[in-house]
Amino acid sequence: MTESPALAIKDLRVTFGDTVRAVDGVSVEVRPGEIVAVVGESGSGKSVTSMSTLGLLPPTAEVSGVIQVGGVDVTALDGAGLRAIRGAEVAMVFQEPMTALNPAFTVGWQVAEALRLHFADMSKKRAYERAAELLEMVGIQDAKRRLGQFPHELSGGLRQRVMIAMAIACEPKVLIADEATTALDVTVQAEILDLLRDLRAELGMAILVITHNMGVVADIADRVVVMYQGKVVEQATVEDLFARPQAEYTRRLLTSVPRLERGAHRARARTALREPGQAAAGTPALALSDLVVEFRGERGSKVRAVDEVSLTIGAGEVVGLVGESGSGKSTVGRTAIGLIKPASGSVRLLGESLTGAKGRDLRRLRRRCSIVFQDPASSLDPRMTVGDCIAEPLIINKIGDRDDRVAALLKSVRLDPSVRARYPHELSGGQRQRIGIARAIALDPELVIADEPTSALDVSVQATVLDLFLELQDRLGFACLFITHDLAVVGLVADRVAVMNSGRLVEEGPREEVLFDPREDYTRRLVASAPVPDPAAQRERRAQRLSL
Amino acid sequence: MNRSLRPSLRAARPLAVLGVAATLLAAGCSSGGSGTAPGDPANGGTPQQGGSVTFAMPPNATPNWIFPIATPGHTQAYNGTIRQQVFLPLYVYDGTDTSKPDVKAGAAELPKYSEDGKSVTITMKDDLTWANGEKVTARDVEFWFNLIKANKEKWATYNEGQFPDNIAKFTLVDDKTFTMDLTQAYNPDWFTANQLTRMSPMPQKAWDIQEAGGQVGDYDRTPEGAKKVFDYLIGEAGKLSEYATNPLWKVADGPFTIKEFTTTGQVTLAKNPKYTGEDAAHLDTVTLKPFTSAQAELNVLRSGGVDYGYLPALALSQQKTIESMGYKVEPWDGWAITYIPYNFNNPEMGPVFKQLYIRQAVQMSVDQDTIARVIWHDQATPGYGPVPQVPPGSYLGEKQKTNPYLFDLDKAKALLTSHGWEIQNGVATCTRPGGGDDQCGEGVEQGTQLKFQLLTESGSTETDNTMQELQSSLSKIGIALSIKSEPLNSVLDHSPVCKPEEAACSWQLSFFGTQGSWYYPAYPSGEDIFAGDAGTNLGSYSDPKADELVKASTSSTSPTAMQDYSSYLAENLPVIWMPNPAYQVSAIKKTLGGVVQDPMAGMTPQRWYLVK
Amino acid sequence: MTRFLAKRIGQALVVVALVTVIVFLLLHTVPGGPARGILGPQATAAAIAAFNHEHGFDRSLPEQYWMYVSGLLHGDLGASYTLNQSVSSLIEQRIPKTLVLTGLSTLVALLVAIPLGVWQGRRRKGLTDYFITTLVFIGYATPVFFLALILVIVFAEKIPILPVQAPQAETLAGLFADSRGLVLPILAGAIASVAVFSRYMRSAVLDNLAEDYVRTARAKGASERRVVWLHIMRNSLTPIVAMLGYQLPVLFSGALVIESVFNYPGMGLLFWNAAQTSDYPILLGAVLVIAVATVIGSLIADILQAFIDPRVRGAIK
Amino acid sequence: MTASVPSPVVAAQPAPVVGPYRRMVRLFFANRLAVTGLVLLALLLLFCFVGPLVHPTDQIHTQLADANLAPGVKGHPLGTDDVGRDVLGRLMVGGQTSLEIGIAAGLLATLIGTVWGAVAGYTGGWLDAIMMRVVDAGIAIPALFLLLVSATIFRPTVTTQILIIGCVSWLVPARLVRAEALSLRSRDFVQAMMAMGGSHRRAVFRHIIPNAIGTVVVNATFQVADAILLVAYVSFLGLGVAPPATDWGAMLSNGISYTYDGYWWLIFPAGIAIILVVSAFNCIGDGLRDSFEVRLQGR
Repeated sequence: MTESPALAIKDLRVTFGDTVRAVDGVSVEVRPGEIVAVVGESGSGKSVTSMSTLGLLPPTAEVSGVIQVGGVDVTALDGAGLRAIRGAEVAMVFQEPMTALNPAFTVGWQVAEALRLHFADMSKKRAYERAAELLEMVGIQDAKRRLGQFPHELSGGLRQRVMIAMAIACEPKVLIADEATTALDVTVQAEILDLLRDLRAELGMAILVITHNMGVVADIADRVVVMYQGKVVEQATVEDLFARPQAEYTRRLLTSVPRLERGAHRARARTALREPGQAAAGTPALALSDLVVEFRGERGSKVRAVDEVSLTIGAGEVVGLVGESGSGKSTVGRTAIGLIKPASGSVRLLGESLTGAKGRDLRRLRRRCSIVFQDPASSLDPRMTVGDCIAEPLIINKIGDRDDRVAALLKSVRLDPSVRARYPHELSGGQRQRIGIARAIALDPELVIADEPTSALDVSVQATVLDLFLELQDRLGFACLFITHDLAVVGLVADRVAVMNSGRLVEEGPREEVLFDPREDYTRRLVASAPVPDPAAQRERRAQRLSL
Repeated sequence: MNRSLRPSLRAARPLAVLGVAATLLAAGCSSGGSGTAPGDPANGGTPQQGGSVTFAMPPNATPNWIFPIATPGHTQAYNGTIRQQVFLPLYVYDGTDTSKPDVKAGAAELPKYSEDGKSVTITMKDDLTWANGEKVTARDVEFWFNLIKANKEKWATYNEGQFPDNIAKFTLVDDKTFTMDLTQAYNPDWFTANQLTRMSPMPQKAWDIQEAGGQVGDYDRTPEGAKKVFDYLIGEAGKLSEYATNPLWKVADGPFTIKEFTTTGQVTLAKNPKYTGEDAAHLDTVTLKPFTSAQAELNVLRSGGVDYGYLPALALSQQKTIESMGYKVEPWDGWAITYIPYNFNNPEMGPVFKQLYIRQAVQMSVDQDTIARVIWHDQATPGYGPVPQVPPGSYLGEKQKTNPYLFDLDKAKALLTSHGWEIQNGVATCTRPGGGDDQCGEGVEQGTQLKFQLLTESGSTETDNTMQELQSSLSKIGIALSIKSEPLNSVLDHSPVCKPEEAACSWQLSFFGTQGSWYYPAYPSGEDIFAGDAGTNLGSYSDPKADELVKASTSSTSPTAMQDYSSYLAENLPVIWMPNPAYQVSAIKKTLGGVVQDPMAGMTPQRWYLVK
Repeated sequence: MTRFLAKRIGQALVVVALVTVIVFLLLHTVPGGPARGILGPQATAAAIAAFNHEHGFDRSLPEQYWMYVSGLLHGDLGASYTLNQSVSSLIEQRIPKTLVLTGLSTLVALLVAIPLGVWQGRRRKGLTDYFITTLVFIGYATPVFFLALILVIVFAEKIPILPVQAPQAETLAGLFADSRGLVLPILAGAIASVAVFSRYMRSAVLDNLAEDYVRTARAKGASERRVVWLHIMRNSLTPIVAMLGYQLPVLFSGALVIESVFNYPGMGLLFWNAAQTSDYPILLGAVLVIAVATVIGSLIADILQAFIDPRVRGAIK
Repeated sequence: MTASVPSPVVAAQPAPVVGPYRRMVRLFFANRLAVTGLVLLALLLLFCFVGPLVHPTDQIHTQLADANLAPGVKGHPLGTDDVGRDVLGRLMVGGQTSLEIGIAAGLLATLIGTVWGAVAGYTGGWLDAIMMRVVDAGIAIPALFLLLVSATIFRPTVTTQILIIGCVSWLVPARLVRAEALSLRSRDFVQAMMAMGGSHRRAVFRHIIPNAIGTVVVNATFQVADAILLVAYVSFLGLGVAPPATDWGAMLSNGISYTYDGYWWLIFPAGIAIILVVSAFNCIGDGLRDSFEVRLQGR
């Protein structure tokens, strides 16, 4: 590995305006055939670094330092010079494949454009032929037909493959994958990571992977660069990093990542912990039977989002509901609390029927339940102060003594009571989610629906919020339907786990059984696809998965 | 033909917004356009036979009827103009002399009234024939009369008690002569001008059929038959696109026939080769051209596209330019008066309006001369009474000839103060009620304030400004006038003849005279507007002497009846007399001769001719 | 697609039905009804009663409405009270001319506004953006009749290169034969529209500039010009097209004013004259035709959108 | 078990307390165009409502002797109109009418539209369908037709003009607010509130309307601008307020009649006033929209 680096970033500094230093003295090198991961949480400057390599930062950014691509300094290039580099020497794959593709043009057109921009003499016909080859190369079957399709007609995984096909169209020396798998389901993510690995082998490209996911890092990277607040805090080979993290931040990061391991379950201090599965003792907090939810789909046809799901949650029990996007898990959660009307089947909340309840009865029943949403930014009314948000359930249910209650609630989610006068947008994501939790427990509920409550958070934040949530659950003893796509998180919190796939409940059982000894193929594949933050273990799992 | 109130807004302001290039050059010219006496505009030269002339019709006057009996909705002025060139009426007035008909243009000799004024005998002219060769006979008039009698409800110009109700008996004397017995004595001038002009012989031998392709018969002589014939003819008359082709309408007796009648309203009259009378047309064709707006007409006028057009009010300053292009600009005065009726039955102000001194004070506050000069750009004539002021004629009473109530605010104010009104907060308030000479007058209560409400027609700058001027000068004598403007139709709807107890009687003053309030037939008597029981006596003006004079003007044979009536009403002020706007300001090519601008808005295009 | 069309046509019929009800009710609240306007002020009470009877105005409102609607269902828009013609033939004569006027001025407006909006969106907050924005706002704020006056003063008077009057020809061929006369009316109509369209376009471009696909295109090495005029433009057209469908009644209102100023014998003048003479059947017919045109216009706009934006196409397939 | 770093009580960061509204104000004032608009509007308001105190004129009585005087003659800075009233003073009085009608009608339209749109969007289902078809129908009828007919039914006074224009132009805000309500209704914070047992009323008034306020306020300014223009058109069609009251539109269309007499002072002051005030409102609306970060819809 003594060749000159395909991409060399030296002492990169990027500032926005006068004050904000997004990237502060970053140096990274990627050699041909090497996969380097830049890992960090939001605000670490990892994406700014990747964008600056192609000169894609907005004009307000001031860049200093050197970015060499094949020996050429990108920062010194003018518009035409930059364009010659973009796509041809360095290509990028972005996070959200839906919005990253132009909705108005066919896939073929967009791939062909990437070619024709750099091969001026390539005929249109030839470009399309080459586009088809590229699509085949990235594992898209029936490539000829796909050429004529529009991005919205493809699934997320296919779109990301198209993005990759577009990126490798001109056989660039460097491929930058900026959170390229973040928006994808784990099974798809695994496939895309495989594809990247294959491409590296085939084309000998240098690949820079930008990610926040330690599992992905463990899965794909040769070397890892850890960034924190615009600085590189540690650089090491992937094995060294996971085995012997040097920097304090790296260590903290690694401990924060939930792991899907036997025994990685919380210690429950609860006295009356029931045996898993023994929900029948006492009234169940939630009982769904043969629940069917339908939405009106295209052409007026009905689409079953939830298909005959039956699930029971005992009092004080935490049931994890896992599934990939579109599996119907969130719909189950919302139906459980009466936000969506089921087409058939019944919902019994705390022993009473929700399906038939109306008006006052419904409200009385709802008072005993609450819900925590995924995105704290959108689940808090931006026009209300934090205090008002938390007080809202108290106001709705006409409970007095609000000031004290709000202060107490804030304390119980470990926030300073003075936060109450702030508006949600002034708080960090983790703080906002704490507010969401405070609101959910304001009425001392018997059942909490937690719909991906930590998915939008950085890992270190996620860890603290999960801790908080579990502590509160322990203390208050509410039953909980914990909806998530993250198996490791489920492993951490749930007593029992239910797995959903395309509207159906695939498997349900005690945590240990479902996660470590799944009966169903689907569950097995799901578990196998989740990358674990341990390079050695992940290599093993990968081999296992590919043999599945 | 309906020559009374012209319902259409001729030049609705918004459509007449823009002038034409180069007119700023003309901005310095005097805007005076009146005063040129109607007459022969051809400056010498030799009259030619033949040729074509184009006449511009005002906007919204699209002709849509030629049948001699007009049904409601078909009374536009130009329908009558066209019709009387094709189917000659009994009598036509041409405006040169409002006291007698223009026999040459009609179908009959002058009528002969019995001594007692209760019957009239009419002889048809000898030389007239229909296009099918048949003579025009008294039977043709009877045919018309029978149809009218049986279908009078469908006749647009029917007024209860008037024609044909006032005909007791219609008798054919011989082929050419008939006699009508009247239900009472009438003033012959009135009867000829206002009733006989409506009669029009129709070719009985061609039109007396009950259905398409039917046989000609005497069906009109039974009421049922007359109804059938009428319905059939009206049905045919509704087919506007067939006017030039339908064989029925080919049977004409006038100097012209219809050559073209388009759905957009363009009408071309062609000289009738089969006309046998003494008033044959000089021109080959006359085209009446419709316009969507006055501005459009002006543009075409400027390009020389019409021989006989008009200047919109707002383009009066372009007179010089137009004249330099070979036109003669002449105002076409209407045989009309313009006024604001007082609602004497208004429960609040009625008693006030009934006081003559109040009406005098109001009339003295109307600065007619300045309004006519500044606001109407000299295209309106001050009016002082019930008879049209111009052209002056034998009907104008002495008192009406000159303004009996000159503009004088001090005198007006003195009239009020001397009758016990005091100005409090700018409004005159009655402090001395009672019927005495120095008191407010009978029915006016203590504390009554002179606050009048005026409904006025919207859509005209001139009217708006006139009303503002009125408001302004009335305020100076202590009368607060509040103005509400509405579209013409609403104004008329909101100011009906009413009884004090009716809700509809809340109106006090009403103006609808942007185009002149009332267009008279040739004989300008007031039985329709100023008689106590008249249908259009909107304000319920009631004065025994006036009633007597009105009655005399229609039923006595005294030659001074009209003058007496004119003088009395000029002084008694049944309404506020206002300046009367010209019918239009015409622009006539200097090469066009024989034009008479009939104040009654009629036309005699058969007498027009081109000069070299 | 057929399902989508069926649904949209169903909605459209409801809208048209509502329009007839609204317009019908409105016209029948006008005091006095049309009799006074048609028959003139001198008409007697008996004549008015006869007119009202003949045209059914003495019947109950629902009955009258039913008469009108059943006529409509037979394709009969009624006959004008004053023009002795069927309303449909009148509208048939006038509507092509108005379509030419509004169509051409919209076309001109789009041709100017789209590049202008794109250009402004790119140079947002620049001096030129402020300058053009100011001009656009002034264009929007100027009442059309005032604008027309200024155009006439400038182009027909100070620099006499154009006629002030629109062509008066009866036929479309005649209209185009005198095409110089069309310039000012079209210009007057276009200026106001340019203001609206270019603002839309500017907003859409601003929205799209922030989209991820723009970054992708740049990362591919596409030039800024290509990014803006190809990628962004294509996506920004969707809102314009969507708006065009609903712009029809606005355009018609504009046409009314422009037609009266330039004496253009189109629907606007027909409508205005009918309003002056209380010719209800024409008013009803004209409004109905415009409503139907609007509804069809928005339907076409939807379909056009599908051509521009494949996502919409997917949704209505 | 995660051995995560024990998290201390998170102290409130010492950031200035800035509500969403105050942030908007700040953004608004950073927008040059918006500030220009605001200043312009303030000046116009001052001119119309305070001006008459500085330059008192007789707008009640006509002075036919002094009709159509050129600017500067007999102490009339902008000359006199066709019945002899001072044009400068008339501009102030007319501006009062224009502004009063424009602002009140714009607000009325916004109010009706907001309520209609919020109810339709929040309720959804068949009620929404019906309500929106009514809006579609309203949009399909040219506003000028509605104005023409309304003006014959109601006598044009300031009040009726406000009502008529308000009732004619609420359709656009109704559509905008409905779209907003439709998306807000499914937002998590509304869902959360519903899940807590909150009422529909609370959803609409505490959450949906406050969050749609950006759209509403931005649209209101455009509505006012459009209403002022509409007043001008109504006056142009001869259906404006009755004289001697006037508005800028009436002054303008009246003045245009005198173009060829060279009485420019009857045309341009009123015309420019309309352009200024409408532009001012549009500038303000544009600035507000930027600061509300409302997705740039409409215009």
